[in-house]
Amino acid sequence: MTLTDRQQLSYIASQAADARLNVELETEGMTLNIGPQHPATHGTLRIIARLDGEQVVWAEPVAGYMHRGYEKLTEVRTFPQVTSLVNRIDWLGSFANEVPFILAAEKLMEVEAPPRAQVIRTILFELSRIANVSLFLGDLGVQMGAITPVFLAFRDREYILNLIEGATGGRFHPNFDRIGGLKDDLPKGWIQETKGAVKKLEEFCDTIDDLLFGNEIFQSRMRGIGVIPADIAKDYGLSGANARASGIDWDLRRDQDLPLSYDLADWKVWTHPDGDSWARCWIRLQETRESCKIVGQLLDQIPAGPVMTKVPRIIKVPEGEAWVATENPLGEMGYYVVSKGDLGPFRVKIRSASFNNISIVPWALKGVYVPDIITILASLYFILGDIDR
Amino acid sequence: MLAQLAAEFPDWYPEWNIPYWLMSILRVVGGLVAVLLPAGGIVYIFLFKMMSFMQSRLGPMEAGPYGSMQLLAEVGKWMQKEDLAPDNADVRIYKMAPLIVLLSTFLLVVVVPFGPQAYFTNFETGIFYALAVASVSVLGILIAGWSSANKYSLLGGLRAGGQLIAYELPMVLATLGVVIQAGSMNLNRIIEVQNTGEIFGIGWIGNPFVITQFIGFLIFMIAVQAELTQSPFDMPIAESELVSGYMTEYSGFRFLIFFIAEFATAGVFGFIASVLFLGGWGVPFTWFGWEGISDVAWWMNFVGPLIMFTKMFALVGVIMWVRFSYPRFREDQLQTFAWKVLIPLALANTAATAILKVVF
Amino acid sequence: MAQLSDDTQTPQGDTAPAALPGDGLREGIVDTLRNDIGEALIDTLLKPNDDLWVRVSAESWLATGQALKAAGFTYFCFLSAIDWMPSPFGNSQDDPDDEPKKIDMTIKQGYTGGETRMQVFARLTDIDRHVGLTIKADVADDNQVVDSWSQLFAGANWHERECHEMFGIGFNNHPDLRNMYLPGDFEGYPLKKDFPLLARMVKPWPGIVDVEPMPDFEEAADAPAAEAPASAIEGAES
Amino acid sequence: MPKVPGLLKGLGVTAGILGKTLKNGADTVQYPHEKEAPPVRARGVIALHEDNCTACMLCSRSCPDWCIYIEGHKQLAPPRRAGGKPRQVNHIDRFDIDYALCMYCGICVEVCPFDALFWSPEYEYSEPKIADLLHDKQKLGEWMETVPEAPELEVGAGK
Repeated sequence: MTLTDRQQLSYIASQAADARLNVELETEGMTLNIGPQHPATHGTLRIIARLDGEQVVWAEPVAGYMHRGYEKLTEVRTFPQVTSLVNRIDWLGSFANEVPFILAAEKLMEVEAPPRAQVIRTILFELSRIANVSLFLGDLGVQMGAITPVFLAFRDREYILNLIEGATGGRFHPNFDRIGGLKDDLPKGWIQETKGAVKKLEEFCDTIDDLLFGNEIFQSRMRGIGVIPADIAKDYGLSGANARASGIDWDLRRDQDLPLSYDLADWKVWTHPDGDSWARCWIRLQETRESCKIVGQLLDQIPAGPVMTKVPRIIKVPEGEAWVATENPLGEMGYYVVSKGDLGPFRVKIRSASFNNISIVPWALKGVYVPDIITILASLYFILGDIDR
Repeated sequence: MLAQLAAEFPDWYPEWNIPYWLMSILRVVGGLVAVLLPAGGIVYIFLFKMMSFMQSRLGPMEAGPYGSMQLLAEVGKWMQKEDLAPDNADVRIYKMAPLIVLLSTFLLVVVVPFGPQAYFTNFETGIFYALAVASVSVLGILIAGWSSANKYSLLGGLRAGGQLIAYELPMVLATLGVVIQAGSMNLNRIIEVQNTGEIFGIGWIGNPFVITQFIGFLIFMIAVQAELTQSPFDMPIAESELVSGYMTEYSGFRFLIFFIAEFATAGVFGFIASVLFLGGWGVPFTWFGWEGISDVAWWMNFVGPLIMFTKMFALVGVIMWVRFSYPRFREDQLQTFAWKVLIPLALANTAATAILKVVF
Repeated sequence: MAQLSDDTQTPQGDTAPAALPGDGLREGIVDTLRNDIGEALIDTLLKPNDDLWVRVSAESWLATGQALKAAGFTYFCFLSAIDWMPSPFGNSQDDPDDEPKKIDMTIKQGYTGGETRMQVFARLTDIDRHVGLTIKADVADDNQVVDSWSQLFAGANWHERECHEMFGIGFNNHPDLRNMYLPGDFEGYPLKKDFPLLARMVKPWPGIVDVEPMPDFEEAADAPAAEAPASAIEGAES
Repeated sequence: MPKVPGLLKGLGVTAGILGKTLKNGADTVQYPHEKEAPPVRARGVIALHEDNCTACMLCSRSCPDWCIYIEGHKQLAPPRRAGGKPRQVNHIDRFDIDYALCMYCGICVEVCPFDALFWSPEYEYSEPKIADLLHDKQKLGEWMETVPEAPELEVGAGK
C-alpha cells in the first residue's frame, strides 16, 4: 500500500510530535476531561486527554455512559419485540438498524421478503441513511463553529423524517420491518412526495458543499488532519465512510448478497485516497448524494405485490446461528443471532459500527491539537447509542 | 460664569449655552446610549433576527411585537440568577473581570465623535487613545480565564490573550494608513478630511478612505472580527472545544456583562471603523456647501449620530454575516494568518500609503 | 460537483457488484487454515451459499488469528463470547406464586459444537475476496482465559475489554483489561446467563393476571338463557 | 470561469437564505400558535375502543416494556338476538397504559385481534407529573375520537 504524500507527511508529523514531547523542556502536562457533558461530544462520550500546551500527548475515550445492555435485553424478548429495541441503537438511522436483525432472523427461518417489500426496505434504508448523514453534515459545521449548516440540516432532515413517519408511523423509531416483509404497504402519494423530498436533499447537499465544504477555512481545518492509513483502519475494523475514506473499497451494499435491491439502481461507491478528516466528511457528502440517487431510481421500480410473505402468527425461529451485516449510515452494523428455537433469540451479538470506529480514537488523537480533537471526532462520526448499545 | 467656561473651552463647547450639569448628564446618558443601544440593536437585529433568517427560521417571536422585547426578557432572566463563583476561583478578581471588559468598551466610546460638537471628548490623538484602551479588554479576559480555576477557561483565556494581541498589531497598522492619509490622529479631523477630500478631482462623495485605503479597511475589519472573537476567530470561546472559553464559569449578571460587552464592543468598533473609513457622522460637505468642520450646521449634531448608527449597523452586519457563515480557524492557523499574512500586508499598505502621500 | 477540487475526484468503485464468494473459496480457506494450525482446527461448518464457521482450540486462538490475518483476513469485525448455559431465570414472565417451571439446564452448543459452557467467537473479513468467517473457541470452565488478539488486530482491544467485563473471560497479554461500561468495582458478569436481569425481577409481569372468572360461572353457563336472572348480570358488574 | 472562492460562496448561501426567508417566510412553524398535522399513520397515542376489547391480555403480554395493565372479569351479556342465550363476555375493569414506559413500538396495536386498539396521531398530552402519564381506560377511550381512517395504499399494493 502506498501512502500519499500528505498522509505520509502528517503521519511523520504526528510521530515527530510524539518524540518532541519527550525531548523538549520539562513542562507540566495538563489532563483535560472532555465530556461526558461537553458540547462537542453530542451525547455522553468522555475523552480524557493529557495535554502538553494544546497538544495531546495521549487521549482515551471513555464510553459507557449510555450503556443500555441491549445484548442482555434481547435475551428476554421475543423476535418482534427485539425489532423495537434495536432501532434505538443508532437513533438517527433507526430503520437501518432493524434491517440486518430482521434479515438474520429471516435467514434462520429461511423465508424471504417479497420483492415489493425488499425494494421498499431498501428505500427506507437509504432514507434513514440520508436522515442520519444529513444531520452529520450539519453537525460538522457546528463542531467547527459554523452555526448555519446545522439548522439547514435539521430543516431538510425533517422532510425525510416526515416521509419515514408517513410510511411507518414512527418518526425516529419506525419498527416497520417484520420477519417476512414489512408491517404495512406505503400510503398513497408517498412515492410522489419522496421524489420531491429527495430533490430537496440533493439541493441540501449542494448547499452544504457551497457553505461548508467549499470554504477554505473548513478545508484548512480538515485536510491532512487525523490521517488513518488503510491497514490501520482494517486493524481497528473501521467501516463505512471511515474505511472508504482511507481508500478501502468495501461497501456491504455492493459486496455481499442480501435480499435488498441495491442492484436495481445505478450507483457508485466512493473512495478517497487520503484518509484524513476531509476525506471522511467528503465521502459522506458523496454518499448522501448517491443515496438520493438510489432512492430516486428505486421509487420507479417498486414492483406490485404483497409486502409480507406467509409467516406464522407466533414466530418461533428455528435453531441456528446467523450473521448478517449491512452498510448502515455509520458503517458495518451486524447482528450475530443465535436462536434455540424459542420465541426469542438466545444470544444476539450486536456489532455496531461506532464501537469500532471510535476505538481508533486513542491512536488517531496522538499528537494532535485540541481543536483537532473536535474535527477528528466529528469526522469519525459516532452516535453514542451505537457505541454503548 | 457660563460665558467664562465657554470662553475657556471654545473648542468643544457648543455654540449655545448648556449648563455644565446638564452637559454632564447628557454625557452620561449619551455614553450609556452609545454603548447599550448598539449592543441591544446588534443583538436583536443581527443575533436574533438576521441569524435566524439566514437559517430559515424566525427567531424569538413571543416577547413583545416580533420578539423585540426578547433581550429585556433575557436580561431579566440573567439578573435573577445567582451570582456564582467556583470554589477554587480567585473570587475578587473573578468578579472584577467582566467589569474590566465592559469598562474598556466605555473607555472606547469616549473618543468617538457623533457630530461636529456631539462628542464626549476630542483628543488630538483620539485614534491613539482608542487603540490603546481597546486592549484593556484583553486584561479582563485573561484574568477571567485565569481566575476561574477551570481548564477550559484557562485555555480560552490564553487563546484570547494570544489572539487579541496578535490582531492588535494589524489593526494598528491598518489605522496607520488612515492617519497618514488624513495627516491627523484626531477623529473629527479624519472625518473632516474624508468629507472634504476628493478622489482625482471627483469630490461629490468626498474621499471616504474605504476607497483609497481599501486594503487597510479589509485588514481593519478582519482584525476587528478577531478582536471581537467572532467566528471565524472565535477560538477563545469555541463552544465545541472549550465549552465557552473564558466565560465558562460565569453566570447571572456577570455573564450578561460579558455578553453586553461583546456586542457593545462590536458597536464601538463599528463606530470607529465608520469614522476611519466611511466618513463617520458626516456626509460629503460639498452637498451643503460647507468648507470645513466649522461650517457644519448645528443640526448635524442630531443627524450625525443617526448617520453613524446606520454606518455602524452596516459594518457590524457584515461582521455578523461572516460570523454566521464561517467555521472557525484553528488556533495556530489564526496566529499564522495574523503574523504571516495580515501584518506584512498591513506594513506594505502603510509603506505604500506613505510613499503615495509624498508623491501626490 | 464541479465545485470539487481535482484531488477529491477519485472514484474507484465500480458500479457492478463484485464477484461474490463461492463455497469453493470457503473450502479453500478451511484447507489453508488446516495447513497452518493443523490439529488445532477442531470443527468446521460450511453452510452452502451462506457462511463459514470454524472452531479451534483455545490454545491456538492467537495462532488462528495470525494464520487468518496472513491468509488475507485483515479486517477485524468483532470479538465476543457466548454463554451456552440456558438462563435459569427464563424470561421472567412467570407468576411468582406458581410452581417454578422446570428449565432444562443442559448445555447445548450451536454450530461447530463445543465442550464448554463459554465460547469466545470472533469474525474476520477478507475485504479483497469479499468473504468472512466466524471463529469459535471453547473456553475451559475452570480457566477462562485465551490469548489476546489486541497485538494482532488493534481493534480487538476494546472488544476484549467488553468481553472481559461482560463474560469474565480473561485475555493473556491484553494491555488494559479495565471495565468499559460498568463501574470498576462492579461484581458479576452481566451477559452471563446466570446474571439476573434485575429490571425484570423487581416488578411482576403485567401479563400474569388473567381475567377473573365469573363467580357463579358454572351455574350461569348451564342455566337456560331465558331464565338468566337480571340480577346475576348486575351482580357480576359490581 | 474563474473559481469563486468558497468564502464568498458561503456568504452568498447565507444571504440567499436570508432573502428567501424574508420573501417566503421561514420554514419553521410557530408551534403553539400553528400546528403541523402529523401523518395519518403517526404513532402519537394509543386509543382504546372499549367495546371491542375482550381482555384477552395479548397486548399486555406482548408489550416489550410491560406498560399495559389490564384487569377484567367475566360476566354475562344480554343475548345478541331475542331468545338467545346470554353470552359470557370478558369485561375490562382496568386498562392502563403507562406512557412514561411506553416506547411507541406499536406491537400492542398490531397483535390486537379484535380491533380494540388504534393509533391516533395526537401528541399533546405531556404532563408535569410523570404519574399523570398513566392513561386509564376512560382517557384511552377519549382518544378514539382522534383516530383517523387508515390511509389508502400506494399503487401496486397487493394482498
